[in-house]
Amino acid sequence: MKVTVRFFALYRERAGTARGCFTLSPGATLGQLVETVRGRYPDLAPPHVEVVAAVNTEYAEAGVVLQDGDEVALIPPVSGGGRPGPPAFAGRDH
Amino acid sequence: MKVTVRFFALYRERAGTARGCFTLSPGATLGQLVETVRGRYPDLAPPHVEVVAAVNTEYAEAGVVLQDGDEVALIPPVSGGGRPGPPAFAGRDH
Amino acid sequence: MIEITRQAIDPQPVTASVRRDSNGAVVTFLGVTRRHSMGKAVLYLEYEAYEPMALKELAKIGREVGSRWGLQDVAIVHRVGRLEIEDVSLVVAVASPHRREAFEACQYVVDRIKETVPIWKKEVFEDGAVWVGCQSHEPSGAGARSAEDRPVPASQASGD
Amino acid sequence: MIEITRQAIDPQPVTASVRRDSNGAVVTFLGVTRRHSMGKAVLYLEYEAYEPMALKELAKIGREVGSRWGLQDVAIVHRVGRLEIEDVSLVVAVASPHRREAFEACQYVVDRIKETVPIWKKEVFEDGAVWVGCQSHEPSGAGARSAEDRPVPASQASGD
Repeated sequence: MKVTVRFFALYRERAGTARGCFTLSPGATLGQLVETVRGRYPDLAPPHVEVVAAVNTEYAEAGVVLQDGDEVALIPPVSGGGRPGPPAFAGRDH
Repeated sequence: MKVTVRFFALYRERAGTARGCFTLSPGATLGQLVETVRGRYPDLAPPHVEVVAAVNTEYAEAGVVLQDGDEVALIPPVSGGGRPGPPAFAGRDH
Repeated sequence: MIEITRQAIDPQPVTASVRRDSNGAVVTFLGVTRRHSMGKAVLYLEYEAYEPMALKELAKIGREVGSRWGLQDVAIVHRVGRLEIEDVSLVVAVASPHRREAFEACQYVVDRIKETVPIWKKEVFEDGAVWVGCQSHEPSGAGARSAEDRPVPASQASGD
Repeated sequence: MIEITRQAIDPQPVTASVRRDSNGAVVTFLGVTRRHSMGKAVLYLEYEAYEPMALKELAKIGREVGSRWGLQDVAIVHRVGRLEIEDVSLVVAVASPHRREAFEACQYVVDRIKETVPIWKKEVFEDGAVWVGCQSHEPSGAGARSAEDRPVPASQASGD
């Protein structure tokens, strides 16, 4: 199966491209794809830095299984340290 | 000596006038003037309500000695209970 | 820019007056006349000011912002006279290099205006009118002291 | 109104979009490009967005305001592309019946945009350019982990 990978901002400049196409085995996870991408673009981020990703415009965890045709975006830091958290409050019922 | 008293908003309506002229003995205080005004306009404010006043456009305490020609404004409640307080913080030096 | 006006307020120049190339954040507050107050339909409002004193008190608030946050870029325009529903009664704009101070200082200015500035509001209803904050028609008696003539923000229905 | 645009933003219609006769308070935030960042003169900025995702994340923030404060009147417009000094990069307007909620919610929206929305900013100087928040040129070594690639708000110089 094939997925599209999109690079933005710092990652786009470091990868030297705005998008790439990757062929994966069925059942491959987002984490596996990100490792593959980092292998192809070793300068993308320092080894200890987690690369945050979105699948089809939603933030996703490394364990998510990808589907053929998915669009994966690598999200350089926007703020605050790693993956964006949930809202900083408990929702009310109204 | 003579002072002008200005009435605003609720006090203006209760007094039925926007300003009045009062003749005082030399050395009279703001507090004495306010009592005189309240005597002339008994409906101005309930007996237990303090009437806040300004002298020449500055909030003033009852003990302030008035001068001939002063403009005294009676200030109906603006907010929060009685005389406005100082800023709710300690100023910094910068 | 610190003004009291009888004309409709255009917020744009108020905001523009605090912009500078060192300010990355501009926070603007509009106080707007609401259709309902105390559960009743408001016909219109009358704002009244002791204008020379109100201008002095507004300037003091600007200086308080300077001493607390070191910010100079504060603009305040308050409208007086008759206001219709949805008219803007108050515009406060504060600019600062960083956003937190702009939010804090703008909120401080609005709170402080309602504490110290001699501007009063009368809400006019079908069946009467009331100076907001002056519950002069409440019965006297036990506990009345704290309610009767108790000061309440002048602009309670417009952005409290 | 939730938009990402390449055009100059006029704040007035953004603010106007949240006004209703039940809202007594309208708070509007402008994020503006500052002349200096990190002690150096900025020539211009480039904002880049992952636009469909950014729009979804902005809409989520609007829903968060609904669940936290019960407010529906939130407008967000973010500009992308090349911005000059003093250009407005972000406008957030929030309206509510009372002022405290409008201030709180507006500040929340701005904070949250800088946490979750995939929009990035490049500051261009005489001697180079930097994606704000990505200190990728800092030396590695002890303590570098916390600094290198450390995420920082995308709009740090415009209203952080």
